[in-house]
Amino acid sequence: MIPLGLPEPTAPALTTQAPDLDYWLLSPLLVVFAVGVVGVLVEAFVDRRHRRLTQLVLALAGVGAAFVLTLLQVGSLPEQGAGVGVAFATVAVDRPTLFFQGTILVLAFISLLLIAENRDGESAFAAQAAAVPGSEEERAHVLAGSQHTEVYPLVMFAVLGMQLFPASNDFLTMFIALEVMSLPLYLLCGLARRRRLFSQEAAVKYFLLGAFSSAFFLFGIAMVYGYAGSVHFADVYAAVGAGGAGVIEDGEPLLLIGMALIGVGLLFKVGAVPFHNWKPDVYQGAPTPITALMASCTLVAAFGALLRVFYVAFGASVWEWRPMLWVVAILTMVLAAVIAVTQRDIKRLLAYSSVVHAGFVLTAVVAASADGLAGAMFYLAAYGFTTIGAFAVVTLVRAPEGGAEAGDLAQWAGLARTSPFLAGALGLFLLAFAGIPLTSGFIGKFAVFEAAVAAGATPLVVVGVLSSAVTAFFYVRIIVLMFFAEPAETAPRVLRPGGLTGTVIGVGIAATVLLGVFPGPVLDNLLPQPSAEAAVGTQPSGAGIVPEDMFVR
Amino acid sequence: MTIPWLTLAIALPAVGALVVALIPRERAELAKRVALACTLVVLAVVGAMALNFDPSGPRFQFTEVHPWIARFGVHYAVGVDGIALTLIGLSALLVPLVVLAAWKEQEDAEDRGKGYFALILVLEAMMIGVFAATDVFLFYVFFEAMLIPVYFMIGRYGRGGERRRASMKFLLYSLLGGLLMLVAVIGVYAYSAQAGNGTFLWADLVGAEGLLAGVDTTAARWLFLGFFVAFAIKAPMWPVHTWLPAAAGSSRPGTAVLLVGVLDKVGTYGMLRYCLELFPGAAAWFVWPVVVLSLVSIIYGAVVAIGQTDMLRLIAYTSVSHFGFITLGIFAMTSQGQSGAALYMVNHGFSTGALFLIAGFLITRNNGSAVIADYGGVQKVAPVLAGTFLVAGLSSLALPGLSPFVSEFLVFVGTFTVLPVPAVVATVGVVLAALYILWMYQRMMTGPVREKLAGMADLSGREVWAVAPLIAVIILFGVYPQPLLDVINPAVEQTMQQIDVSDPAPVLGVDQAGGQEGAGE
Amino acid sequence: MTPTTETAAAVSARALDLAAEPGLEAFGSDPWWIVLIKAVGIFVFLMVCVLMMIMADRKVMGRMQQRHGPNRFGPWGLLQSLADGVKLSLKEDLIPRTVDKVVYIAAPMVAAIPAFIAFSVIPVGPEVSMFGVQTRLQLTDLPVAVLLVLATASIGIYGIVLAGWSSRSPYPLLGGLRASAQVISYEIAMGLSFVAVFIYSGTLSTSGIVEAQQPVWFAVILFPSFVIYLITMVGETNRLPFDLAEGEGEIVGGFMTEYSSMKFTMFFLAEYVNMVTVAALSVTLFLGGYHAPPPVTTFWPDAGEGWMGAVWWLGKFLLVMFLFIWLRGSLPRIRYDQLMALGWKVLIPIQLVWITAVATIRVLRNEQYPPYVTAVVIGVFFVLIVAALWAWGRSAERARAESDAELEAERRAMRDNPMHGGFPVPPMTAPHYGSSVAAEEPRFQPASAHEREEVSGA
Amino acid sequence: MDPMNYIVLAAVLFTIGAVGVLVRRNAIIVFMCVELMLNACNLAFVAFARMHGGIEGQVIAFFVMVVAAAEVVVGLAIIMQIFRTRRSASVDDASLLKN
Amino acid sequence: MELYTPIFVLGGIGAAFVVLSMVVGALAGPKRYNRTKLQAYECGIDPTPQPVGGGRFTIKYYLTAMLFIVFDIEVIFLVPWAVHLDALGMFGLVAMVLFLANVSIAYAYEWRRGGLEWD
Repeated sequence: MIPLGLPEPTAPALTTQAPDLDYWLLSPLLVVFAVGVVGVLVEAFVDRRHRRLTQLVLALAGVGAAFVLTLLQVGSLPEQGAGVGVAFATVAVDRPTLFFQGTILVLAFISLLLIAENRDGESAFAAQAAAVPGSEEERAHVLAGSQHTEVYPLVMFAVLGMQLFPASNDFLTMFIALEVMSLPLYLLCGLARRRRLFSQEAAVKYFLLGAFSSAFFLFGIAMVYGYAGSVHFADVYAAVGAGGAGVIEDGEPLLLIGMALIGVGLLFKVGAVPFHNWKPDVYQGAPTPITALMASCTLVAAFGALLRVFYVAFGASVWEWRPMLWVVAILTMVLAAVIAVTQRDIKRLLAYSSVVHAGFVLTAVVAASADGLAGAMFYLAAYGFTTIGAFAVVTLVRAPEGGAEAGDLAQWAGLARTSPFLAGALGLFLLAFAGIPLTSGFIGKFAVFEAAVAAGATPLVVVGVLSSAVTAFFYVRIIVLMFFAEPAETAPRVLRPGGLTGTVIGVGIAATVLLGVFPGPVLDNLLPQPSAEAAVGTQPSGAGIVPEDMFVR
Repeated sequence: MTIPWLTLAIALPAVGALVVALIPRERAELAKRVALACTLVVLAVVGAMALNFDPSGPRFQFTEVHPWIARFGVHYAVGVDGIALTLIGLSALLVPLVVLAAWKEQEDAEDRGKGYFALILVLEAMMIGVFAATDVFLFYVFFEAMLIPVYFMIGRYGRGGERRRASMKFLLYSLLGGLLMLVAVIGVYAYSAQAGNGTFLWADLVGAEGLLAGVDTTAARWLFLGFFVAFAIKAPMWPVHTWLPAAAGSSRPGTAVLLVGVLDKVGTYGMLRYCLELFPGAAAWFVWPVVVLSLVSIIYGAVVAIGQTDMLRLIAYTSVSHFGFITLGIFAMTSQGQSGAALYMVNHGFSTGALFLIAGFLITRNNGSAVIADYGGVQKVAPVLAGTFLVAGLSSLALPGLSPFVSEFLVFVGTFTVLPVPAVVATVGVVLAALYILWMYQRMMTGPVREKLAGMADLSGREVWAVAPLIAVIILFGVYPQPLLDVINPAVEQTMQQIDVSDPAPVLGVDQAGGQEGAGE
Repeated sequence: MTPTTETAAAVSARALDLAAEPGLEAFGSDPWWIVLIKAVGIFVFLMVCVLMMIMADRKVMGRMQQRHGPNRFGPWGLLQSLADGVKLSLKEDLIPRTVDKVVYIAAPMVAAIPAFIAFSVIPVGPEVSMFGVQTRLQLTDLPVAVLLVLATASIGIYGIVLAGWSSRSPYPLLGGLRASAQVISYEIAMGLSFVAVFIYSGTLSTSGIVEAQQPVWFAVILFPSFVIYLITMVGETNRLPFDLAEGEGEIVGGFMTEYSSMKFTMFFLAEYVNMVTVAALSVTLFLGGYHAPPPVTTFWPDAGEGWMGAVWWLGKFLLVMFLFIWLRGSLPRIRYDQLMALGWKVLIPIQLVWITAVATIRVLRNEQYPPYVTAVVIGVFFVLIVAALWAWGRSAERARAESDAELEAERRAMRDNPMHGGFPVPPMTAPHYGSSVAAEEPRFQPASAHEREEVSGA
Repeated sequence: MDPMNYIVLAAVLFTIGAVGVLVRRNAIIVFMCVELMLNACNLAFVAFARMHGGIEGQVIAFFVMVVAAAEVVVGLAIIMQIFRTRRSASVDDASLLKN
Repeated sequence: MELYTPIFVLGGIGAAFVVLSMVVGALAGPKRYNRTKLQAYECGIDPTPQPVGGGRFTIKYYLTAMLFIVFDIEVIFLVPWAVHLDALGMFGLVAMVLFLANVSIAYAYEWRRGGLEWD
């Protein structure tokens, strides 16, 4: 008989010694959080006219400061070991964490510029989200020039979640981070100024599916907790190595179910097939700057978390999760590439392309090696810059009437005639997506495929290569459309890139080319290096013993 | 301090391309001049380099090695042997001629051809780079990146309504091949890393002591195939040649010259340099399939060429046939065969280049039509044009005294000693070559002058300057190929050494039949 | 997956060890018949209380309004409510045709049953001897006893909401919604007012809290919490002045409109039982439970021992119950927006500040900071409160001035133009039936469709 | 009672929730099914915490409640918005984005 | 289980009483059919048509529900903290003050932007 009365545990361990939070190591997170909170206060107390500027300055300064702090922490990591665990080791500050956080912050900074773009008092966000689309109320708000400056604090909270997601060192923190990241994004998705019905629909879909997937994630955590008796990654690792925590006999199925369900949750965030259905809808419906934020930062964060979970917590059971990821990676690369070919809307197409890219990164995850980690990290950073640039271009091309974005590809025909610079930029980004040498996409692709081949996953790489040929087809088709086709009957209205959007595109181009031509500094200095003995000793088929020294344990 | 000739030759056109691209659209004339000047300077640099080349020296000369991406053992490593040098020379020679020939072609384009010339320069940089690279990764980078300028040259500046489809076909074919090669390239790296030192340096990889020596047979065959498919698509070899006629037919003749004259050589060059030397065992295993494919290419290309109604497509198909000879020579694995193949690459560049250029002149004179039936009696109104066309055509069918003859002969000789039956079959191609070239000449140049062509002008001074060097070279090397052979032969010798193959012992005193019987037993 | 029996047993044993909560040893060991006696006793007590309360309600109200109240049935009219109950049970039980039957019938049960349960954790007296068994005058106690009270109160709300919803009629729906919105609003303030008590008692068990109130009642040291609890208590039970859910004047009978006979009685019963429960809880949490009040204990140390404790408890309890009637008799019903504003804008912020203050002072004392630190902290809180009050007063003043100015402007406009503000006279442009005069063109063109298209995002 | 029964119950509840999400069409009900799934997780956590004899699982349950609450707030806001626009909360009606 | 048994006993008694009296009420009362009696009460006028599900009500109630959830969660955190405040000491105090400050910020936002106005 289990008594229903829950026990009050005897005094928790906290009492004996005052817990020590290393505020310095947590400072990037704290800064972003503080800015978000201050942003809420600004919403409450600052006059309507000054809000946008205040919020923008705050947000940019906050993200910038957080980035600087992140950089400074690289220096303050201990020489020995990968890094340190902070706040009862619930947050891991190690090199992968800092790289992911730094990448997220930079990408978020660029996205913020895109979010802040404000032409003729018209941003990408609804004047009043609560007003029913098409109603008199909305009209009144539009004419009055209302703006949702809540966007900035929401973005800051989302960024906070993204920073914490790859850094979390136990499942509870990771779950919280997941939600902190997702909840603001659900809202942001529904705030588009044009095509508000699409936008609201995207928000509902994203929300329902996101909540669904996070429930799976959570149940997976519960199972793993049952198996291991702890949600801390290091304990889970130890428990997996030891065959369970000993309380439940023959608990192997718990672990397997848990692993699979956690995988579902993470793969959903990543957008891998068969959990990708939300991506095209959400990317299409969301305001484009938010799409850019999601396509870059969220992907980075989600993969960061995925890598940490599978490399650290489940590092001792590589052989169990590997086949699952193999299948997922193959499905992702092949199906998404094939479906993408039929798309007619640029944002949907980019969404499917993002799914395919997730598949490519998964091949590196499958490698389960230092090279795999580094390859995935590089790929994500490179892809992030490129994709933000691409979405920035999308924001500039508008339908001839009404001011909505020209989603239909047919309207993009002959864009190179009227705006060669824009078309050229998008062309470059598309070539980078396709993985043409001398762009960052190629180096990224090389890095992930190299890791996979070295780990004996050559068939996966062959599939990847074939699907990347398929993807090249639709990228090239867009280029053909823009450069070689006659302009469409109803030519789109191409906005002059304002200072902010122009900067975003410029940074995208610069990063795409620089990372393509001189990837050395990033690859050699910022990413984890395979240790010496691993480089020599590993047989291609023997990979899959996750190296121990990359993450904090 | 030694002069970094190769880097110079790569960087100059790249910088030139940037300059041309930055010149405003209104001053397109200036842009063209800058482009021409740039190509001429490159030609001078390459020429100077060629003069400094020592045929009896080490195999690779003018080498430079700088680390590029340390993590993957990637180097910026360049250097040339005889084969590469001749091909670089070919590129450097053809590009200014193309620029000259294309001077007025893009007048109607929106940017008045400025972009076209910039692309040509970019392409030149990459062509030189791809031949000069001695790092597999670097080679691959140039190999793939080269596609983009050509893609735009066909798709944006091409001719005819099919050019979008053609450019896309070209790009996708090449990309598919390139991606398969990427797997093989990664495989090479993985095996080298396994052997203790992850690197892409060609010199470290090849040979009996090289890092790839330990690759097991099956893996080596797969890797070979990865490279070979990419090169076969590029070369273009039957059955993956279908992009070429479309691409050549839809491109401006200048583009076609570079495409067929130089770009496709990358395929055969890659077979010789990478397929054979990195995986000699696998190459030996694949000899027969490749030879069969070569023979099919030779015959098929020739037969289909006969049936063409469009002269650009016809020339493209002849190239399919000629590339069959080159691959045949390469995979004969004899020194004559490979020398012949190497020489053929250069000579084919000259002859096909000349053919395309003159075809281009014809097309501009006839409202952009490349249909053979639209011509007739040209030699009466434009004798110089017709004459040069004839010379180029004859060189294409390997008339003795013109340069391709020497190479074709060497290929035959080299093949016959080891693979007599294929050699005999291949001769059919020669006969067919005579047929398609002469028949085309007959249809276009002889007979009554067509009305539309009555007022046709003969070659202008600029055009003469564009073609004359080629004709001169064709005749020069037809009569006296020794300088080229002197440069090529040592490289071939070393290649043969690397792949551990030697020519069959001369069968003096034994009659052919006996030898054959001996071989047959 | 299934653990062997040994493992399960071991786990259970360890769990049992954990369950051994210090302070709760006295409970859970009663023989079954004692439990039964106590339970029946509580039930009877509740029923009697309800009957008496209804009667007292009417009697006291009558006295307050200079009249007699019921005085016919039984001595001094004491049996009046019993008679009412019998009458109600003999009335026709109507079920309107449109209602959702299952929910409609279940709703009164959902409202009434939890009301009984909550009382089980109320300590009425200390340990006494009952038929030779030493037992406490409390049905049971839990480590989470106070939460149980809150939980049952929340479940009771479902009864109200479901009643409103299932009636399929506008008034009940509105009444149900209002009731639930009101109750959840006040529940927060109520929960917050408990927090200060928990800080001082260090436990959630009711007997523990009562014990912790020796020698001083929490009503004294946590006076603001006590006051707020009293307010929320009234709000929670939907009593005047907060009985908006059944405001007869505006929404007929609120959620009970469609109910009759015993079902109606059940809601009534639930309301009064809830009153009893929250009153008893206030005695438990703030008024020292069954302990005798401090001055008494100085000369009579055993005043709260044994059955005497129950007497003290009953006295306090009746006092609180009287407060209910007193409030009802003296305060008018407030508006709904005032009700919500009071809950959200006054009670909650006060509670937040108050809890922070209590916790800070408590920790400072525990950690043995010198008294002047505490004094400074108190000073800071004081200043903050004064500043907040000042700011609030100013903003209220400004708002009042603004609205006054608006009103004044409106008045002036009215004076200048009697038609101002759209006084309901037919506009001149309206079509005049039977008149030959054509309607004028409307003076204001509605926005053209095109323009609308442009600004709307649809 | 065998604590494993709680786990089984949690799994059953979770499955009911998951099936509900997949089968039901009303956004609000779908959403409630998600909440059911979260609560099933809570049950599992608490049961496992009891089995392991620690409090970690219970603490997690607390956090899950918070997250569930936050999700409710965000979700209700989003669903109400589309409901006001469309006068329908059926997920099938939300099909503008289908392709 | 022992601690909880008495609760069930009391609940059982209460439930028995409630059910019994409702049954008695239903049986004891007279049954005189009258069409009007079975209609919903609406000032003598026919009920406004109600869509299935009880109709729609103002968004205000949803807002209140959301607010309640947020603050109820706050209370959930406060309760265990309050019980163990003595053990948690200064750390607990600071942590909770930070938490309350954050909640208060949200609260202030809500107030300032009119979320607490009922009209």
